[in-house]
Amino acid sequence: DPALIYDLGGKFDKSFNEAAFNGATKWAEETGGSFKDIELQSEAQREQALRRFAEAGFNPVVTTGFSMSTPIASVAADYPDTKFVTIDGYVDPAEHPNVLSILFAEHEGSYLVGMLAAMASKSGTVSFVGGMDIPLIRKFACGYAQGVKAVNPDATVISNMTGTTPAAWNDPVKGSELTKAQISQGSDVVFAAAGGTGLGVLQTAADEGILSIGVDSNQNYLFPGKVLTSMLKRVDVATAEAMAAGADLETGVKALGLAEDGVGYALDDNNASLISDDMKAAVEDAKAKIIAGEISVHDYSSDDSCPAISF
Amino acid sequence: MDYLTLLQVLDSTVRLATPLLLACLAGLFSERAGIFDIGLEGKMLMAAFFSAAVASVTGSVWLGLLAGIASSMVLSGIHGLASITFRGNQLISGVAINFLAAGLTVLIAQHWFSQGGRTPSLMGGGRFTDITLPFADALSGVPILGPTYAELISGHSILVYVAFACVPLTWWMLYRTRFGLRLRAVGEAPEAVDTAGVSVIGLRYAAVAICGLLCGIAGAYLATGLQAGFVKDMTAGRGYIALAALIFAKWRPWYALSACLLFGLLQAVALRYQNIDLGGFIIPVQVMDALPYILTVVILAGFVGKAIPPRAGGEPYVKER
Amino acid sequence: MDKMPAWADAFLVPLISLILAALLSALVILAIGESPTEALKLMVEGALMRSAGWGYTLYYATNFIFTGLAVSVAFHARMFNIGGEGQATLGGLGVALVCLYLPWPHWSLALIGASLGAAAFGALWALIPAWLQAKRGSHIVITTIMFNFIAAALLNYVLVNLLKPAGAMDPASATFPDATHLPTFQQMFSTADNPLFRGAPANISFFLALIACVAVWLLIWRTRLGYEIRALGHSESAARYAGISPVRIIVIAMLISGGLSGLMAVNTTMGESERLLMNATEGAGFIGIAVALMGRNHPFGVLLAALLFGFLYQGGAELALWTSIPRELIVVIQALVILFTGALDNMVRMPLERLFLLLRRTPKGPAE
Amino acid sequence: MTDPVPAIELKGISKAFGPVQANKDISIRVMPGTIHGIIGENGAGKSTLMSILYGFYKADAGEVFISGKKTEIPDSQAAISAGIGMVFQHFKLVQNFTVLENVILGAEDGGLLRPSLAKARGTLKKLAEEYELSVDPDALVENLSVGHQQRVEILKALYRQADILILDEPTGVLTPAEADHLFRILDNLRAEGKTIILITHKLREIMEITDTVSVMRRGKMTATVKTSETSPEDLAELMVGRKVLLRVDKTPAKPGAKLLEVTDLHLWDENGVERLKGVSLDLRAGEVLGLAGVSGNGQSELLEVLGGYATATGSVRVNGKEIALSGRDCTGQARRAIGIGHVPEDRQHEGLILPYTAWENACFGYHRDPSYQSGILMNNAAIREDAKGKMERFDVRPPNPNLAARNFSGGNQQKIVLAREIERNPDILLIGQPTRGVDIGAIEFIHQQIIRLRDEGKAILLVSVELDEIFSLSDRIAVMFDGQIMGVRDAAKTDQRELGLMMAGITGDGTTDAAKAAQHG
Ligand SMILES: Nc1ncnc2c1ncn2[C@@H]1O[C@H](COP(=O)(O)OP(=O)(O)OP(=O)(O)O)[C@@H](O)[C@H]1O
Ligand SMILES: Nc1ncnc2c1ncn2[C@@H]1O[C@H](COP(=O)(O)OP(=O)(O)OP(=O)(O)O)[C@@H](O)[C@H]1O
Ligand SMILES: [Mg+2]
Ligand SMILES: [Mg+2]
Repeated sequence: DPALIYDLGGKFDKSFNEAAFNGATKWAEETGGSFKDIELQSEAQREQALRRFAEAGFNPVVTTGFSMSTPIASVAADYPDTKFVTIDGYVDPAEHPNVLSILFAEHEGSYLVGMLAAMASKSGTVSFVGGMDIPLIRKFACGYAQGVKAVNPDATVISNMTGTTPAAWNDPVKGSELTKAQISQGSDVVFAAAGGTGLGVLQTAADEGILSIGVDSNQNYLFPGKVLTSMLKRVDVATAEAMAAGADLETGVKALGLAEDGVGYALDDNNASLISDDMKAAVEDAKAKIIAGEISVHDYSSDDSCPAISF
Repeated sequence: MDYLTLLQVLDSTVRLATPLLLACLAGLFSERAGIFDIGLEGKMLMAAFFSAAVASVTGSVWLGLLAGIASSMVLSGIHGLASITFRGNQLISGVAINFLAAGLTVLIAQHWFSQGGRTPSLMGGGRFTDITLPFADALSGVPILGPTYAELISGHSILVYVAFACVPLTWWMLYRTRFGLRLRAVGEAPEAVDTAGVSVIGLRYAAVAICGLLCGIAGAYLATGLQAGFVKDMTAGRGYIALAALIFAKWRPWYALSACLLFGLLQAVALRYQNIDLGGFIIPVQVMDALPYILTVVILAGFVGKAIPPRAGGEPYVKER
Repeated sequence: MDKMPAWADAFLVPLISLILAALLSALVILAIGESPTEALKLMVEGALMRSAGWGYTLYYATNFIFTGLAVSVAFHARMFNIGGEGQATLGGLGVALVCLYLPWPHWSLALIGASLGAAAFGALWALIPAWLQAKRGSHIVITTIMFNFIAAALLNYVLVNLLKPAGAMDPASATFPDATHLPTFQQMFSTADNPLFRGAPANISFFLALIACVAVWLLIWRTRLGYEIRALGHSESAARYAGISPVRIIVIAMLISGGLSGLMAVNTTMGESERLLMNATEGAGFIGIAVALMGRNHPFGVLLAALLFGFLYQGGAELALWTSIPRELIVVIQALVILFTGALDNMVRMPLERLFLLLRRTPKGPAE
Repeated sequence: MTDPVPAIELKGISKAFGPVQANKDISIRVMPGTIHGIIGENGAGKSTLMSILYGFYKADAGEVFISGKKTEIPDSQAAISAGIGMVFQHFKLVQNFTVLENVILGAEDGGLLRPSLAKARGTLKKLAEEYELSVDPDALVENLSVGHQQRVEILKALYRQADILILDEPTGVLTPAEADHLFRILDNLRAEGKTIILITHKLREIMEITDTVSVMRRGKMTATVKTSETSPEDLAELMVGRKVLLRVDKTPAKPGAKLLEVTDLHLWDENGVERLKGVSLDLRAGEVLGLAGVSGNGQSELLEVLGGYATATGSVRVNGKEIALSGRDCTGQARRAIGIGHVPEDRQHEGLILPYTAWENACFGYHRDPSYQSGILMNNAAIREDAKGKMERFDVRPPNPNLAARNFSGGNQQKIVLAREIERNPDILLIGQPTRGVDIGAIEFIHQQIIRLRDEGKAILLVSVELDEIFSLSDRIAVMFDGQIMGVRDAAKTDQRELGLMMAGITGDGTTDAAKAAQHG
């Protein structure tokens, strides 16, 4: 059986970890299989959980969050028969042949929702609330800003990070205050890439009557008609696929972008009224161009810089 | 910074100061009666959870508030039992209560809602909505005063007004009523109260109960006013900041108001601005985060006037050894 | 005469308190629809029935020994050091700086260097509250709490702005050089055909902790300094009469206490993660309070209590691993243990005292 | 007269604090309109008995009758309603409240303070006039002198319309003049028909003012007698259970060289109040210099300065050599090193560490002595051995060095301290209140030890609030008042009256100006 280890944010963060859970659940329902999962409690537990699952014969062991890459690197060699998956993390495949690193092209998905934000905005000011200030989140912000500027070069993009520690993933109060601040600066669409903190952002946006954009999972349902869209990061798909592959999982490094349907934007009944056909057409067009390589979206983490926004 | 931004910052100062103020006044009642309470954090957290949980199940924020208060008062009761009846160490009891709340809230939340220690998001009647005071819209056109009234004074949830009203109320109770006289006396010299024929235990339990009540409101405000639901550890150290504010305020109600507003302002500024650039000199956000604590240490060091706690504070009242 | 024999106070009271806490914990487990016996079985199996389980139990215990000793040394001078968390955090910084910026030929030298660094940084972080307490009478409980928060902010700043390698996501330092890696129990005790402690983080610093126990015991009960620390703790006025300087003793006791807390980082930062993490202490500073309380501030008691809490931690991790009981159950159990052994101990002691009085009276007739 | 109903009658009161039986089957009757004295050694259970009557403690057994009616007194509230007021040995006042607030506390007239305060102000004024009990109602209690604080306590009782007033050792903290004033008040109250119970250690006071007196020993009531039909000697015997010498036999002193010269000592406390205002005195080998005075007039501070744990300005010479009065070298350790022993006034808070064992206490202060060390560790075996010898020689009971100090009675605790200090053979011995809290039997022993030391040629500075003790031990007597030495007298050539006046700040020539007197002296 496969096993799944959630990062400290917890299984039900309504976004990243929950996506992995949903993917695993879907896999289990479809195949009738079962999986083991655990929410981490402490740093020392990271390795412990990996080892316990490997020893108990779970295969593959799927983990979420970049923080798991270091523990996996130190554990993997001890369990050569077990396949480890690190979603969002990177482990050198040359050194550890039994590890699959799954990375997402978050900047591409963010670019699309950035376009939607710019098109939905009336004020010409949109904003971004990030969780912990790390390159990964800047990658979201950078892609988003590029998308906004692509639609409206004069648009203002306000960006705020919640904090510099993992606590920033779970501080809805701060998310809410940041959103209020952004609203006062004119923003009328806010994109939250902040784990649990994002719930405070979406909530406040709904309360204050502006649009918001969810992240990772489809969060449109949280405030129907008030969430413009969600930047999908198909952690669920990646998880389900890894689980389906079972012990035969192909290892190495996998980058999932628009082309692989690894990222995208959410469109459902909840936001149908918010996204006009024109908007949809524009976004689909851009998507095709990105896949085709006609538009290149700058990846912040490639050189720690962003042309569209400064941090 | 233009005036509107300033108003916004002050506006969020008010919101962020509210839970601090309620918790600070809660601590004030308790410590004035001689019961130290570092469990403000835990009580708030417990109340935050139960208010959100009950509000989400019943759809009534008022029932939620009651549940929050009740749960906080249960913890107060435990603290009272430990520190009044069984003359235990008040600090340890407080530490235990903080742990208990941190664990139980998530445990119960998970058991009830299976959402990883969260409550479902609160909708409609499950939350305290902002109240628009009379004429707020009409007056908003008036320069300076209008926006101040409409943005800063109007448009908060009822609990914010309750918290601010608690300040004069606390002052009046403490200094103008029999109960206040006895309460202050029991924190200074419980044996004087005892020999004057007043029950030390009764007074202290009353103080601890009021503390629970106010912490309950504070927690409910966090989960159903400031936020729409409970997430784990959502008090995020506010109980300790309230404690810091209490020392800052030298255990006096009006000073407590200013201290909490100050700390609220610090939080509001830290929230809004990451690193603050003072003409080339950058104050990192971590300094803003730590500032309330640093200020408290400075106060405690007596560099800004000495904070003398109630004399009998922290000591159980023991007649027979 | 005392109301109760010393052994009863030292063993019976904590034991009964512990049983009460356990019973209540069982009720909590029942209330969330799980079986307490099953849970206990899982915990025992996961923590004590495998060598790797022991490896974790002892790893956690090592932390708790250090913080427990720290609390108890301060407590002998009647100070309540709640700042273990912050002191250990700073201790971690000390370890990291020593390991990252000094070239070490061998782990044994690195261990000495890192221990000194950890103890020095931890002690330094205790110095200001100590000095404020001694000189200005600022309540050490409040100042150490404040210093916990300040330490977190400071480490946050240092990690994010100074130590974090470029491009890294985690607020963590770079991994320490190989020469500073401490031998783990696995390396020390495994043989080719009998692998023991596989993957467990327990490492040589456990023995450092044992040495610390003995050293603290000697310090408190066999040296002049310990004599003076205890004297001050029992009576400041008497200490002053005897020519013992309260300022000096308060500062020294807190330095030792802070140093012990700091030493915990050798285990977590150098022994386990081999890099400096944001939240490496994970509440061990607070657990130290419970450990010291349960251990009655005696190093031997601290050792036993630390083992118990190590078991709880590891057992709890196993629970979370194999059942749907959330990890917070352990937090609740901790809370109950602290509550019953620390704050509600009189609830047990008072009836016991009465019992002992009765026992004493009945055979001998009325006391004279 | 037919049998009148007693104002108070206690029947079979028993009370245990853990293993300590503080009161054992005590019965007592007090007639209305009388002053009833209670005497007894320290720890005899006097305070406990009165606290039971006042509802502060709950008796384990026994009954209380007030004016013939059986009354349950579960708490002080009940006692107050039964018309009982009590002035405790240790005042029960809220220091940072005003007098007025203290008086109304617990006796307010309603939920709001304002009317109560106004009413109390009026009542207080009336009471003050009636009983010569004036205090500023708006003063903070912490700023009042002890005498005035006591008045507040009495006013508290009267404000609650107490008919029965219990005073627990009220004169311990008063000057003779203040004590006289208090007794006048008590006389007035008795004349009004109030019933008063007075606890005191001073047989003189008993003889002077009470109508009847009860003696307590070890928790039991040993006798109740009419004051007019007894004598101090009889009472002392009843207290201890055997005949006691109230005076010590001693030969005249043979003073030698000046060992200690104190000149112009000044000391300010942490609140900036000057507690020593230019104290000068000297002390010779082979003499006992008694330092008399009401407590709180600087004697304690003087001892602390000489003992090395308070800093001061001025000059102190020991054997002609100047010693440090502040800084690094001003410590108890340094003083001990130059041969100054010190039996502190408060053995429980200074002289001993109560939870420490007797052997640990027997080296307290000398614990850095090389003979107690082995390497970097302390040589506990040697210390224990040493302690055992000391305890035997000083007849400490039980002579078990492993027992915690708190488990010894007060007298034996004092013996441990004395043994420790005397056996060190100091040149100068500072002794504060050597027999406070010690039974009369042990007092004899302690006094003999002090005289023996004097006869060996040591210099002894004795501080005591008991004039009797000062008289029986001292060769010369210095009196302190308000931080100054009022004068030094030859013990043989002065009397209680003269010293009493000096203790109140009045010198022989009639001046009340202390500063002026200091210049003379
Ligand atoms: N609080 C207490 N706890 C335990 N035992 C006590 C306590 N107080 C007194 N005792 C015991 O009672 C016995 C008599 O002590 P007691 O206090 O009556 O002596 P004392 O001579 O009156 O001294 P003091 O006046 O200083 O109290 C002692 O042997 C002591 O063991
Ligand atoms: N609160 C208490 N807890 C425990 N023991 C007590 C308490 N109060 C008094 N005792 C003990 O009870 C005994 C009687 O004490 P009590 O204070 O009544 O004596 P006393 O006659 O008033 O002595 P003193 O002359 O010193 O005032 C003593 O052994 C004392 O140690
Ligand atoms: Mg006594
Ligand atoms: Mg008494």
